Amino acid sequence: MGSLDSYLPIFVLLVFGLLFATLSVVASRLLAPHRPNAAKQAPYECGIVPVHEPPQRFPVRFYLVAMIFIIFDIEIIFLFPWAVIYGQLGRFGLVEVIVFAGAVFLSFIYLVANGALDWGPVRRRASGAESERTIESTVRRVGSAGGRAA
Amino acid sequence: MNDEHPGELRGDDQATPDPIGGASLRLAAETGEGSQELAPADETSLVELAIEQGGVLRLPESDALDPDAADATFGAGETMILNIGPQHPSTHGVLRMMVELQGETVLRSKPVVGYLHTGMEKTGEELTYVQGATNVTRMDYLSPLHNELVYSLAVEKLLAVEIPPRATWIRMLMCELNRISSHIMWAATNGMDLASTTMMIFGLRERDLVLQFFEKVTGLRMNHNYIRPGGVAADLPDGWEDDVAVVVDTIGARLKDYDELLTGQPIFRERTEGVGVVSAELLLALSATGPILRAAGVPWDLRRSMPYLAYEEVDFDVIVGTSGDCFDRYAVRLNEVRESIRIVRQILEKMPSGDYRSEDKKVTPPARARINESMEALIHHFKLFTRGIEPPEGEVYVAVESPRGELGCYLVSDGSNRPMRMHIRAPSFANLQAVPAMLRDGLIADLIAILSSVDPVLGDVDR
Amino acid sequence: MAPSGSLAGQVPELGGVPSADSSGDEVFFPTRASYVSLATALRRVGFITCSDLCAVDYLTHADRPLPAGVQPARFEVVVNLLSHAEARRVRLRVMVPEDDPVCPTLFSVYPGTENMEREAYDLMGIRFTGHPDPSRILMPEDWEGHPLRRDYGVGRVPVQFKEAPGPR
Amino acid sequence: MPVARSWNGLESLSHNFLTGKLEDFVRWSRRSSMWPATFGLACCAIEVMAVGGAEYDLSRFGMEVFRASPRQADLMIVGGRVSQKMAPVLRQVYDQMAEPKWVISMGVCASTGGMFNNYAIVQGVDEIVPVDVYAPGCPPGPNTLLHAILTLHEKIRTGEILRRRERTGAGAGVDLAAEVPGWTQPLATPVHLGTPR
Repeated sequence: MGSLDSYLPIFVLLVFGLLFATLSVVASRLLAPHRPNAAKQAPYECGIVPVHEPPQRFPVRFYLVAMIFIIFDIEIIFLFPWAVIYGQLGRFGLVEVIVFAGAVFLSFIYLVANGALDWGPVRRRASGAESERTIESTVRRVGSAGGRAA
Repeated sequence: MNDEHPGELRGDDQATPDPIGGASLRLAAETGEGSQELAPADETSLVELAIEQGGVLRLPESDALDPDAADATFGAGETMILNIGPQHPSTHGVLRMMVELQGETVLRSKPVVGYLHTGMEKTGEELTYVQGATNVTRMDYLSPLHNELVYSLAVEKLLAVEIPPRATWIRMLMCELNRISSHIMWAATNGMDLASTTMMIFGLRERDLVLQFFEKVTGLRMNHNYIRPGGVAADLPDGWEDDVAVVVDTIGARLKDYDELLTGQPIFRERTEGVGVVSAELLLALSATGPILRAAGVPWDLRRSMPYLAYEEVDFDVIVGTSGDCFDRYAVRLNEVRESIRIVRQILEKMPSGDYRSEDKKVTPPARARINESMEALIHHFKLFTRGIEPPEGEVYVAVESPRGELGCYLVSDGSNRPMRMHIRAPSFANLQAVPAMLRDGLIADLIAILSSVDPVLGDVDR
Repeated sequence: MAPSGSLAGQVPELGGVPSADSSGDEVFFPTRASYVSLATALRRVGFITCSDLCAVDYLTHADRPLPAGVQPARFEVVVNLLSHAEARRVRLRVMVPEDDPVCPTLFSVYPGTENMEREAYDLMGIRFTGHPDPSRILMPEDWEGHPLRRDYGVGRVPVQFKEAPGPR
Repeated sequence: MPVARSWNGLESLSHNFLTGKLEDFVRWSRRSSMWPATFGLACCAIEVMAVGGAEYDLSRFGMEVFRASPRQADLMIVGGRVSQKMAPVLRQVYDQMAEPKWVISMGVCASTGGMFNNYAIVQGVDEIVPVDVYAPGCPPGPNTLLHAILTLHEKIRTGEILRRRERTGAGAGVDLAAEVPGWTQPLATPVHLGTPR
């Protein structure tokens, strides 16, 4: 039984979670007025009743970004079990996680190099290069002495 | 009015039963604007397609628009027509931008306006000249004093009446303070649009200083009806110099806070640098005026080029941008606040004494106290507030530099006590035409930054 | 600032056009036929911006002061051109008769007049031939009539204290 | 999906001591965290922003955030003149707001059409949506608007607003004529100002 009570806090957390979820759903179902009407179920488009139906197919770029997120998400999940016992692993654990992180970082560099992360059309930089423009440097003043510029 | 596609529900051949039911059919008809909307690409004419894609203009040759420059084969994949509609946090009022998107890239856009049309030009024909300022002041609600100024100058030009110097200088003082409060309100909403709520809180705090001074002088925070034909409604309260000095010093000091908050911030720079670049030639062709024209490099400011009131006697700089993108418009407006502060300081020293409105009995009512003394004053007072002013026949166009650009008033008088036609040339109405051009192959996020940098006030656009 | 040399010298097309001086501004009265070519000529001389275009209804004030050679008509399209170089304004007033409220569009010369012409059509009912998007701009799509015309009622709702007549 | 039977939530429960306390708690929570929908139209919208700023600070009353989407908003402050073209849009946004919802008609233009008695302006937003509190002024100063908001809060906390809706049927989406047989909307009695009856 000894090993069981170490799971007690998780169990209590689970109960509280379920309790809170059901309580709020039931309370809102019971107390809040529920008056569905056609407009409420229609999609909200800034006050305009939608006439054009949204397209079914979306550009692939959105899918690419989702994939990139998943790569790094899984990387974090693998770190959790490592984090629990990294004390006993000692130096071997440290080297191993650095190698693992390095491999994932390599894919990150590949992604950035291929421009997966810069989104949309290339930014039309103004004439100056990556100039550190400030409020003063980007304007010129036509004083009254300047009279009517041609 | 073509009615090929009245607002029936186009997607009625969907497989699933129509979730929003018959009621929405009627509603769709009411919120749909038919030919004013962005029609699908194959139903729009080539020239209109070119306009919506950013007005492909080749100016040197006489034909301003080259229809076949519009690439009609765009949007190969599934595109989405979206409403950045009337009720939207960042459209600065009730502007409805219809955009056609491919992913997040905007292919073409079209502003649909009219959601705040108040028929003010019709009401203007119904009110006498004395009442006209109350109607006009509600058009551009961020700078009401400029509307009153342009209306009063037009009436005075019709009447060919001279107003005393103190009235002219008071008008200049109030209009410059109004320019400061309008630009600060713009900086606040521009910051809020680009996700800096601190800028909103800063901006509203400073703007309230100016509004409290307006309330002290004119009695109201907005829609003052303070500048009237013939001068101003009331003299400045005594001790106004220190109030103005406090307002101007505080705002002058706090401009550095805005600068530190926004200019150095990489997010703000990424969202504004190189976004919405547009050439000065295109803006001139689209009749755009004001800060967005000056940001594109054209040093055109009516206060300097066609001076009115007493702008020749004050020294100030016209701020001109270099690259014409959103960052330049931000820089031009913040520097213009500093210039307006400089003007206000000079007005503090040079404010003449004397009458605050003209003594011509036909134009301005006599002082309140004299009414119960002299019968003649009572008659004038009564005639003015019932019959009003009767200018000679004629038509006149006057323009002033409002914070958004050239604000003009075209008055036609037929000799009666009501204007025959009162048309206000709204700067935002013309500036809004430049948005599709600025949006050429931009993103949805750029649309928000560009709309905010053009600073349209929808009361001004729809009148 | 006195205009630098009268315009007629620089712009040959202005020769025959009747002109007037209304409180300091130069006003020309081209006919509907010569209106666009005159605007193009003015643009070549330096009037690169059309700052304003609006329509006026002279139903109740037909006998207004007009220079010789201009027959008064009910509608007028008033165009304000602006020259940045000379800081000068010129106004063109084009007569548009009541029975045929049509006027050629200025869009090919000044693209900025696109919305202004749509507003003139929407509120006054003057159709602009050759306009790329001849639809309403301010009023709802299904609105009948053109509100700014003098014979269109204000649409005032009779108020309890000030019984103002007027169509609902 | 068939439209479910309309359920009036709190009001449908039979009232006793237990539900009484529960009602007070629910009403208190509704009043204390009411999120306004940004429905700024014209000049009054600028005053609504000023009230949201630091000087008059609407968030002292639990209205911290201006929600752009009607789904997450409880209160619609109609700030400005409502044009004929905007009326269906206003009704659509109002319908899409989640229950319970309230409306403050801010300024004389929204309340009665104000100085614009002409073809373009809807003479009073109560022709389109049921209004709970009218804020006078053109534009109402921030203090007037705060007073209007606090009046609404008070009416909600005391539950007086629900009683009024049941009587006059001007409630949000409560179609009394359909639910109570034989009930008709009482005509607004003409008000004689100035002449003491």
